[in-house]
Amino acid sequence: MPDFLIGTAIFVLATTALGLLRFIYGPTDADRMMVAQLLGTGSIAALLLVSAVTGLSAATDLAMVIALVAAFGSAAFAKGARDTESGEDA
Amino acid sequence: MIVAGAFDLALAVTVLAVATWCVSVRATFAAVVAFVAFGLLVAVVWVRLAAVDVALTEVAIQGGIVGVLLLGATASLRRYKAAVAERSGATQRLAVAVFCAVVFLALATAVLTLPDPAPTLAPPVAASLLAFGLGNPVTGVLLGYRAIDTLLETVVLLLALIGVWSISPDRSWGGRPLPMHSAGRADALVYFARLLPPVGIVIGVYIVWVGADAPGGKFQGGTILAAMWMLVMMAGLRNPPSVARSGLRLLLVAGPAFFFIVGLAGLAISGGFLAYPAPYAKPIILLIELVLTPSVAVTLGLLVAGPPVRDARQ
Amino acid sequence: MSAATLYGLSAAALVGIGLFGLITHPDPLRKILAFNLLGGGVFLLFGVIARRGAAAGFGGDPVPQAIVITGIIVGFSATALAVALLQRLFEENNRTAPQAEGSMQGAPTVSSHDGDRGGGD
Amino acid sequence: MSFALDVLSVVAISAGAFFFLAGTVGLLRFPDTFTRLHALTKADNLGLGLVVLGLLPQVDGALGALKLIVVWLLILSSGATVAQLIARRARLIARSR
Repeated sequence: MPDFLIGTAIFVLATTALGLLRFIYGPTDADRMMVAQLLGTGSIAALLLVSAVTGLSAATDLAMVIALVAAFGSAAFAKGARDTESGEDA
Repeated sequence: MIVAGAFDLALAVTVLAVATWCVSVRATFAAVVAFVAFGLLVAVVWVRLAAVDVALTEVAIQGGIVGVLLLGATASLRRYKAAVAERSGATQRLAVAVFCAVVFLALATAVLTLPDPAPTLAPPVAASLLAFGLGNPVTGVLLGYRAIDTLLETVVLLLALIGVWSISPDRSWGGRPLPMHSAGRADALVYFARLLPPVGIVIGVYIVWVGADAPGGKFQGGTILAAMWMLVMMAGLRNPPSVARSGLRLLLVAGPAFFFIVGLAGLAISGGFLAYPAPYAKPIILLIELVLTPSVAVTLGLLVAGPPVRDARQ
Repeated sequence: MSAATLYGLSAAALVGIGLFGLITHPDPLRKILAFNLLGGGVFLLFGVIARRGAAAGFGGDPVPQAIVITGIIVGFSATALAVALLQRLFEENNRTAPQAEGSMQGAPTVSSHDGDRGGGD
Repeated sequence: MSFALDVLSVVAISAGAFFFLAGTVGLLRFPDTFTRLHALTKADNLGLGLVVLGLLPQVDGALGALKLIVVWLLILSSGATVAQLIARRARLIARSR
C-alpha cells in the first residue's frame, strides 16, 4: 500500500509538471492564469497521497489551506489581469 | 524508500524548473504566475522536511498574498515600461552566471559537509514545551522559548505598514488605498466573494486555534483571514478603509501592544521580560495568539492595499 | 543521498538562480521577484538544517523552523515596502519627465493616481 | 472488511490518477484556451475527487474525513468560478485580436 500511494503521488506530480508546459508555451495570458488551479489540484493530490503513508491529520489542514489559497490566487489572476489590460475592452 | 526518494527527486526538479522559468521568462505577468506556482510547490517540499507549520506559512504568504501584491504592482508599473533600462550585455551576463555558479558550489559544499551529528536545540525546546503545556514545538518556540523574536516581528510588520503609508504624498494623507476592483462587472467573482469568505474565516480561525497543539498559529490563520478580506475587496463588495480611522489604528496596534504589556507584566511578576507565570502559561499564550490574529490580518491586508490616496471621487 | 541533502542542494541552486535574476534583470519588479526566490532558497537551507537536527521526538529542530516562519513574514513586509517605494518612484519620474501618455500631464496632480491600480476603469 | 476498503482505495486512486493524466493531455493537446480550460477544470477536479474518495478509508476519525471532503468542495467551487472568470478574460483577448 505505501509504495502504491507514493507511486501514484509521483505520477500525479509528473502529470502536473507536464501540465506546467502549457504555461511556458502560453500563448495567451489566459492560458497562464490556470496555473494556480492546476497546481491547487495537483499539489493537493500529491501531498495527500504522499502523507497518507505517515498520517494525514496535519496534511489535511495544509490541503485545506492550499485549496483556499489556490481559489484566492486563481481569482486574483483572472481579476488582476483584467485590470492590467482591459483599458479599452471593459 | 527508493520510491519516496523518486518523489523527492521529481519534486526538486519541478521546483527548480519553475524557479528558472520565473527568472528567465520575458513577460512580468508570467513571472508572477511562476512565482505563485513556486510558492505552492515549495509548500510540499516543507512537508517533506517535516515542517508543516512552515508549509502553511509558505502557502498562505508566498502562494497567496505576495501574488496579489506583485500582480497589482505589475498592473500599475506596466505604463512605465519604456523607462526601464536595457538588458545587460552577453559578456556581463556570463560573468554573473559564473559568479552565481560559484555561490551555488560554495553553498552545495556547505550542505554536503554539514556536521554529523547535527547540532540541535530540540531537547531544550521539548523541556520548555512541558512547562508551557503546548503540543506544537514551533508555537512553543515562537511564543515561549523565543517570544521576543515574535514580538519584534509583529513590530516589523507594523513598521512596514507605517513605511508604506508614509510613502504617499502629504496631500494624500488620511485618504484610502486605491480600490482593488475595476469598474468592469464580474458576477462570478462577486458570487465567489460571498461564498468563500465564510468558509475561509472558519478555516482561518481553526488554524489559529489548533496552533497550540498542531501545525498552525496566528500568522498562518491571520494570513488566511487577510486573503478573505482581499477577495471581498477585489470583488468590489468593500473598499479599503481610510487610514485615518482611529478604530482601524487601534486594531493595528492592539496585538503588539498587548504582547508588550504581557512582557512587562512578566518582568514585574515572574522576574523576566516575557516570562509567563508557570500555571497560566498556556492560557496566556492562547490569549496572545487570539489578540494578535486580527492585528496581523489587518496589517497584511493593508500592506497589500498600498499607500493611501486622496481621490476626488471618494 | 538523503532527502534532506537533495533539498539542500536544490536550495543552494535556488539561491544561485535568484541571485542571477537579481543582478541581471533590468526591471526592478523582476529584481524583487528574484530576491524572493533567493530568500526562498535561504529559507529552505534553514529547513534542511532543521530536518537534520531532528531529535526529542520532533521531525525537525523547531528553532530554525520558527525562525523561517518569522523570516517569511518579514520578507513579505520588505517586499510590500519595496513595491510601494517602486510605485512611488515611477510615479515621480513620470510626473517630471515628459511621457508618451500626454493626457496625464494636463490633469490636476490629485487625479494622476487614477490609473494606478484600477487601470481598467 | 479492511481488504475490501483497500481495494476501494486502490481502484478510486488509480481512477483519479487516470483523470489527472486526462486533464494534462487535454491541457497540452487541445487547440484553444476554452477547450483547455474545460479539460483542466473538469478532469482535474474529478481526479482530485476520486483521490479524496480513495483516501477516505485511510483516514481515522470523522473530522479528518470531513476536512478531506471540504478540500474537494473548495476546489470544486474555485474551479467553477475560475473557469467563468478566465473564459470571460480569454474571450476579451480573442476579440481584441
